Amino acid sequence: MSRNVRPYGDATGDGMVQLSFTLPVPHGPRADGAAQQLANKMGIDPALVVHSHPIGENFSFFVVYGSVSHLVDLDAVRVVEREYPLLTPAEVNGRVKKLLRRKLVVVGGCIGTDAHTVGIDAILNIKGFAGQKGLEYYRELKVINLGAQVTVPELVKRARTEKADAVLVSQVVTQRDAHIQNTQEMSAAFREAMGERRPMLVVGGPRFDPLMAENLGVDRVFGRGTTPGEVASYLVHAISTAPVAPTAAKGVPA
Amino acid sequence: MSRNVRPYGDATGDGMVQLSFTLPVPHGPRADGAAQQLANKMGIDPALVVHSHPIGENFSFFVVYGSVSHLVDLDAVRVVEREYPLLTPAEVNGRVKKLLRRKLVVVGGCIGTDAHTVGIDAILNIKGFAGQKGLEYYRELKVINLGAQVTVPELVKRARTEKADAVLVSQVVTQRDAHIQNTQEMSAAFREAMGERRPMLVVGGPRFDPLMAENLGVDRVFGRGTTPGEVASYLVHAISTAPVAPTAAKGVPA
Amino acid sequence: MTTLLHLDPRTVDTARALAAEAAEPVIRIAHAHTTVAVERATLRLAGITGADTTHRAGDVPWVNRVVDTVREHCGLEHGAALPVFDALRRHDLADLTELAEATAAGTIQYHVPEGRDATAAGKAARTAIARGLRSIDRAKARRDKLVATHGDPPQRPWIYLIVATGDIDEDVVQAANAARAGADVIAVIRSTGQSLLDYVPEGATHHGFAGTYATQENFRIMRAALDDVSRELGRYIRLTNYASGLCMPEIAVLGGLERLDMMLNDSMYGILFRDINPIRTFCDQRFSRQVHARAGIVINTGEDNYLTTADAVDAAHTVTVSQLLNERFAHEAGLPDELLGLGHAFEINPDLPDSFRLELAHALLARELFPDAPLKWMPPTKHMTGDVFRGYLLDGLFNLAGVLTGQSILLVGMMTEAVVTPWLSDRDLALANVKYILNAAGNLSEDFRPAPDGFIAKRAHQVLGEAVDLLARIRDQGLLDAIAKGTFGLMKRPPEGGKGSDGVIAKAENYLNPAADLLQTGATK
Amino acid sequence: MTTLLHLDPRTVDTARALAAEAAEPVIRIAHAHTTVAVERATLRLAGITGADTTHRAGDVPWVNRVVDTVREHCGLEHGAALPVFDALRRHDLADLTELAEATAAGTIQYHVPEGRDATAAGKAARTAIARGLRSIDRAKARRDKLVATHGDPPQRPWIYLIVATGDIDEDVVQAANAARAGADVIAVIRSTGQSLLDYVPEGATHHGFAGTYATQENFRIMRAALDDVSRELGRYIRLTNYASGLCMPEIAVLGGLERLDMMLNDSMYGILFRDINPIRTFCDQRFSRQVHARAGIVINTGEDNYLTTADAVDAAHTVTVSQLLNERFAHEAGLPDELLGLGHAFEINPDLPDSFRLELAHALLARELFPDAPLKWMPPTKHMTGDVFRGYLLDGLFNLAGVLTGQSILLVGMMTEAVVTPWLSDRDLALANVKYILNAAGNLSEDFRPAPDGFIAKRAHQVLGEAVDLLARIRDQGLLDAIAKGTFGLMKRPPEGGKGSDGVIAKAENYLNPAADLLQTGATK
Ligand code: B12
Ligand code: B12
Ligand SMILES: Cc1ncc(COP(=O)(O)O)c(C=O)c1O
Ligand SMILES: Cc1ncc(COP(=O)(O)O)c(C=O)c1O
Repeated sequence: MSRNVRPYGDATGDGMVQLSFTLPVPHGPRADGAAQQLANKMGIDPALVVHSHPIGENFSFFVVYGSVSHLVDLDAVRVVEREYPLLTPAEVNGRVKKLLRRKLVVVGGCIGTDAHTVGIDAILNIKGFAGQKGLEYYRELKVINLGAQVTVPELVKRARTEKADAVLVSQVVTQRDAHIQNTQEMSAAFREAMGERRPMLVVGGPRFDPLMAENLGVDRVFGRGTTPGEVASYLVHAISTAPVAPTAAKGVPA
Repeated sequence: MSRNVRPYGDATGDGMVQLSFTLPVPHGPRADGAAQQLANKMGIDPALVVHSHPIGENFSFFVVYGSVSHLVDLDAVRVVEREYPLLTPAEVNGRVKKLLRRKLVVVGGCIGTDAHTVGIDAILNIKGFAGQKGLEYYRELKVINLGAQVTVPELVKRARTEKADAVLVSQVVTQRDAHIQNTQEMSAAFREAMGERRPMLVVGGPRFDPLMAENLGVDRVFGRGTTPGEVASYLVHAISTAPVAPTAAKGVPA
Repeated sequence: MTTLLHLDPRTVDTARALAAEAAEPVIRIAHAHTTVAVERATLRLAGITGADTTHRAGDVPWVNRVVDTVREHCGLEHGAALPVFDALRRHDLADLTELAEATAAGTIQYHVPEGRDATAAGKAARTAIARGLRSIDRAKARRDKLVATHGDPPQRPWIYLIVATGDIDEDVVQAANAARAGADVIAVIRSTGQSLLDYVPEGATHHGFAGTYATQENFRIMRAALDDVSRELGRYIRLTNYASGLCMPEIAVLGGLERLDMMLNDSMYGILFRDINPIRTFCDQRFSRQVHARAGIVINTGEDNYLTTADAVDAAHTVTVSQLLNERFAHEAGLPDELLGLGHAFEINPDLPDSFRLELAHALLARELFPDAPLKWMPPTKHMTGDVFRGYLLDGLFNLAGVLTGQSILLVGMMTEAVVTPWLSDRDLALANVKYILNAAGNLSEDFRPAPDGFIAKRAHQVLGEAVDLLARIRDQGLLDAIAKGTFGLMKRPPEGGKGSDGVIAKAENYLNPAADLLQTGATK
Repeated sequence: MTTLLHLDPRTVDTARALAAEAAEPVIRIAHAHTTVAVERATLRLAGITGADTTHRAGDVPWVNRVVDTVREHCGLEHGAALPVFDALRRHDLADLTELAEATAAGTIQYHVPEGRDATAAGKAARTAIARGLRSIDRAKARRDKLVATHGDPPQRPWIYLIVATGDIDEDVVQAANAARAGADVIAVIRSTGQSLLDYVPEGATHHGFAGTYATQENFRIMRAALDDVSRELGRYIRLTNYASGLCMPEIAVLGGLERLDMMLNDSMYGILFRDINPIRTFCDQRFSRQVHARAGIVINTGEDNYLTTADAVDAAHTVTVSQLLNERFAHEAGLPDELLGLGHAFEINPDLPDSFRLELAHALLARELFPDAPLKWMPPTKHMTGDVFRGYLLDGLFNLAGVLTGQSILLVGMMTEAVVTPWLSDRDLALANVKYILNAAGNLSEDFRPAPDGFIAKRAHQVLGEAVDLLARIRDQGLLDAIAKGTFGLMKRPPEGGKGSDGVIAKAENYLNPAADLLQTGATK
């Protein structure tokens, strides 16, 4: 596959894309012109404003078609590759047993005012997701699901009392970047409270970018369509690389 | 209204847009990453790839939402403002009579292999468009509608024999820029054949940009949703500014 | 509407009878308890407004200060009315606000009056509360008048649209545009988390998350704006907000005072989806519904939510069961059928064969079970994805199902459901979608005649059958137990668990709450 | 399909009788004339292939060189077969290609043989032409075999998809993808303007405008590619191209030889929308349809086009009239009902009240008038705009109308109809749309029961009535005159006008064309 690619409309390299947006401008030729200007600034040239209509008196909606000049450099694409193998529940249980000689403790929930539990439940509940059983199904995992609208202090407290190896947090509401703020607050609280000894921090939600882990202060970020298997496999991978205490005591070499 | 505006999602200045396109890349995380890269290059940041699915083995389709950084500078918007008043048929007839002391001759058609006559008919036929009667309805206009797939030589010949004041050409098919090429060929042929004495050249079609007149070598370009009244008013405006022969003889001062 | 499903009237009666039996024990509990929210609502009716802005914990509404103090001093098992109005008299203060301030200042000692004092306090309380109810009555009368002048929407279903900017001022702009674009009902959804606040925020607000705070002032601002638009459009635009949550009774009072037209009020939503204590919720919903009844407010129930956590086919009968329970609780609280906006939704996995016909079957079942209720038909959400083109089509078929099955209120679906809270353009495109379907296929119901023993009729009968069976089980094991076992939306909520349980108080037998009586009897004095 | 409209059989019979009467004079004209295209088609059957690459005017097919020369030398009123095969014998040349080359070189003098020479030439011609027809027969047999092996599409309507890149190689890629994505029929539309060429281009082509040139080689390439895909998918994927135009008869022959499965072939499209001379078209369509009948090719007629230039409600009955005329001409040319892909379209202004129900009425009328014809149901085009979201929804309702009214072939609509020739993603999204509707609502027809005297039935009866009236007028004034007056698609086309009229020749009474006889009788020798 060539290193550089362009969008494909009906011929290789034609660069065709579809775009729609609203401008706070009364409908008319000037508005269409404004829409065209924006499209051009986005690198669409020629840009055809194929549709526009007024929304109320002061707004106009546009549909634009055209060819973008930009090239996509495939080598420059950054993605979080899964650096660990996908394990079956049996394999996961086996590795945990071997590595910890006790159950791996997972505490999960939705923090802040977010009450969207379907996502975290899809990962944790037996019922699972996409045909895969959730973590509760794994014999060697102890799962405590705190449900929705858990406050950060509550979460830290439970994590400590349960001696959690991993804390799984879900954030679905993203308006005003609530998910970012809540997650950062959460990771800060754990550093604050436990420093080095903090459990693994894993967050997930449909609008997270897996590349954001560092800036969120967590160990791993999962996005749209995550499966329980991926998460379980990651946890095992993580404990086998970064040492975790088999008892609450100091870590053993992996 | 402020000089600079940004797209409006659900709050002033949020810059939100929707984008969709296909990349010649197999579906998967890398593909999503590639889509995100393109969106970023277009100035969308943050850019969320909210949907992607494979098309066959080698292509992926994407829907992206996000905020564009670009500002639209409303003062820099270039549009062809209608610099002439919209006249009623009666007014048009009156002005023509006064200016020419004869009927104004209009020859129209679709050139090249384009057989889309609905557009030109909307402008020329009595039936008209958008509740306005077409140019045939104007007593002081003599309309010759050559219909579809007229060759350029044919058109020039008829224009000459009919002593056309204006030639109206429609182009609807735009694949491989057929409309541009055909129009340029047409205007060249008229310059070639009649030089200064050539009739007014007017083209129209849904995909023309009114700003293109010069580069197309024509006097005026009409786009999407043009009405007969606009065209008739323009013709009158044009003859009253740029002098046209009342008889076939040399031009009179306007 | 002529019947298309030919439901067996006996089965329908059985279903209703079972629902009544299942609800009975819970209703008895609701009668036997009061809650901090009920007492606060009562005092709001009596005229307490405003908040203690000096409090370190930020603005705390005066009602909270007063009720909390009463509880400290003498408990709430006798109700707040007697202690409060007794104190008012004893300290002879001008009004309840002064009392509240004094309470904050710590100069008031509450106790439960006896004998003549009690009678006097009771009379004073009743007078004050009756005054409050009369302003609700006036709001209701005003609504009737405005509807008479401007008129109702010309078509059914009514078009119900959500705004959710988080800023009441932006909300007003978007609501007005939406109404001009064709919306008949505007719902302002609340900021996430408000429903778990045990007090009602004060004033105009501008920073909600994914919604705008429900406050008396925000209600007033939006209702005023919509009154202007109604005049402009010659169509009465209705306003909706949310009662559900820890403050159900109070918000019901505020909604009544500010002339809201509809309120989301479900007998179980708070329990299931906000983990609010079951007893607390059942008490609060009853009082709030009595207030809605008085205010002529249409309630909207939340069965749609079950289908976001459970599967819409497997759990179809739980929707029916919940509707029957909501109906029963509503009737018991004095709400007539015309005020029962029972909810259901288009949430079947679209990849399922015959999914559209299954939707029609479920929607028709609701329609024919509750012929006089203004059913609220809600759009696909769970199976919406980032593929906005597919989403726009799904919403189109949802709209079509709505007109084919004669739904009363249609909550407009957004193609960006899976992406963002609706944009201005999403709402505009969504309304265009609804209008096209209504205009192009609105009368198609004339041609929609499911075969008497065809796929649709069979499915409807099956769901009703399953509902009856489930109701029987609930009757036997008890509703609270059924909820604890995850019967609804797969949410397991034990009776003792959940937020706000400490706000529930068993009534002493000399418990007094004039509001309860005035609401029960409809008296105005 | 049980009748829903209860059309009066007598009215239907009247309509057919009137169509037959109206068509009769034109059929007589078609019998009495031949055209350069018919003669070229005959020689193609006889085996002439290839083009004169040395010609200054670019590649000129050998058939054109030969037929033009014959015409110069001795006219075509006797047909080309006798002069050509007589010349072949006299100059004893190995085959027709050599003859063509010699013709080009100017070494051949054509004249009409008499007596024994004529008999000999006639026999030779018949043998050669019969050989050509037998390869068409073999192609047909092969199709039957492949259909038997791979099978027909599992569902009705069949999903018909257009590719139009202009480059046969890109077309192949997109066609294969489309088939994998669910298309049952692939149509390769032609470059603009080809239909006005009085010859068929040669070879594989890569630079069409808004379509790909129809050439024998392009046919072969695409059919071969689809055979592979059919094997891969275990479903026989059909291939469509266009006969209409100045070369109708020849393209019909090439389509038969290369095993196309469907061809656009309308008795009037060329006249109305390409300004081709009416007589020329009526002669050409007849011969081409005889060839299609022999090849077992389903014709697709073009009534949809009328609704792009005329209004779909006002002109609804002209569609019905045209369908009846197309049926009549087809039957006369030997096409059975199973090969009549009569066209109609979803082109009513979507802003019209009840527009969807009007569409249903029109679609049902066609369905019930032509119960055994594989009707071709075509999507909205005229009222599609750049609002692709609205467009996607309209296409969804078009798909729904298709399944509700039991259409046979569904031409997939594109949301970008008003914008560009379809993109890869447009096709993919469009197929997803069709699949969702078929899967979710495919069986809704079971519940679609228009009231016997309801809106839909009334409208259908009205349209049929108007069609009968119009047919009567056409019968009286004459079809050619009706066309001249703009009856169809508002296009006015006088009989003497239009392109290619010089290619029409009145037959002499000793005109001979063995193909005509072999096609009429079905003989193979
Ligand atoms: C179901 C639902 C609800 C239900 C929730 C029920 C429940 N108990 O969860 C109810 C009806 C209660 C609800 C309410 C609200 N909702 Co809601 N809701 C949805 C809906 C329709 C589906 C979400 C869902 O269940 N997806 C299915 C799951 C399986 O997918 P997922 O969450 O992405 O999870 C997967 C991955 O993200 C990942 N993952 C997720 N979390 C985690 C965690 C970890 C550790 C890992 C490893 C992985 C992981 O794995 C999962 C499996 O693949 C979406 C719209 C949509 N179609 O997406 C709106 C949506 C999420 N809701 C929204 C809103 C605004 C609300 C409200 C705030 C509206 C209001 N003001 O009333 C309320 C209040 C809720 C609150 N306080 O948070 C918005 C959020 C907008 C935004 N981006 O900010 C959405 C997008 C709808 C919209 N367009 O407005 N909602
Ligand atoms: C109707 C139609 C046809 C009819 C044409 C009938 C006829 N006699 O005109 C038929 C069915 C014959 C047809 C055939 C084809 N069509 Co066509 N057709 C359309 C359709 C559906 C509508 C066009 C229309 O009538 N618009 C209504 C008129 C009033 O609008 P308008 O043309 O824009 O004109 C207005 C303005 O532009 C302006 N204007 C236009 N001309 C002029 C001239 C002057 C002087 C002035 C002042 C103003 C002016 O004023 C008009 C009134 O406001 C469009 C899709 C769409 N919805 O747009 C496809 C479309 C134009 N067709 C298309 C194609 C490819 C074809 C074919 C080539 C397909 C094929 N290969 O078979 C054929 C061949 C035609 C040919 N040789 O050119 C493509 C063009 C793609 C492109 N941009 O290149 C389109 C966009 C469909 C698509 N997405 O593929 N078509
Ligand atoms: C009945 C009911 N009440 C309340 C809400 C909103 O609850 P909250 O404000 O807690 O998000 C919903 C959710 O749509 C609901 O269905
Ligand atoms: C019957 C028929 N023939 C041919 C065509 C295409 O004609 P052309 O190749 O001349 O564009 C059409 C247009 O869709 C048609 O309907």
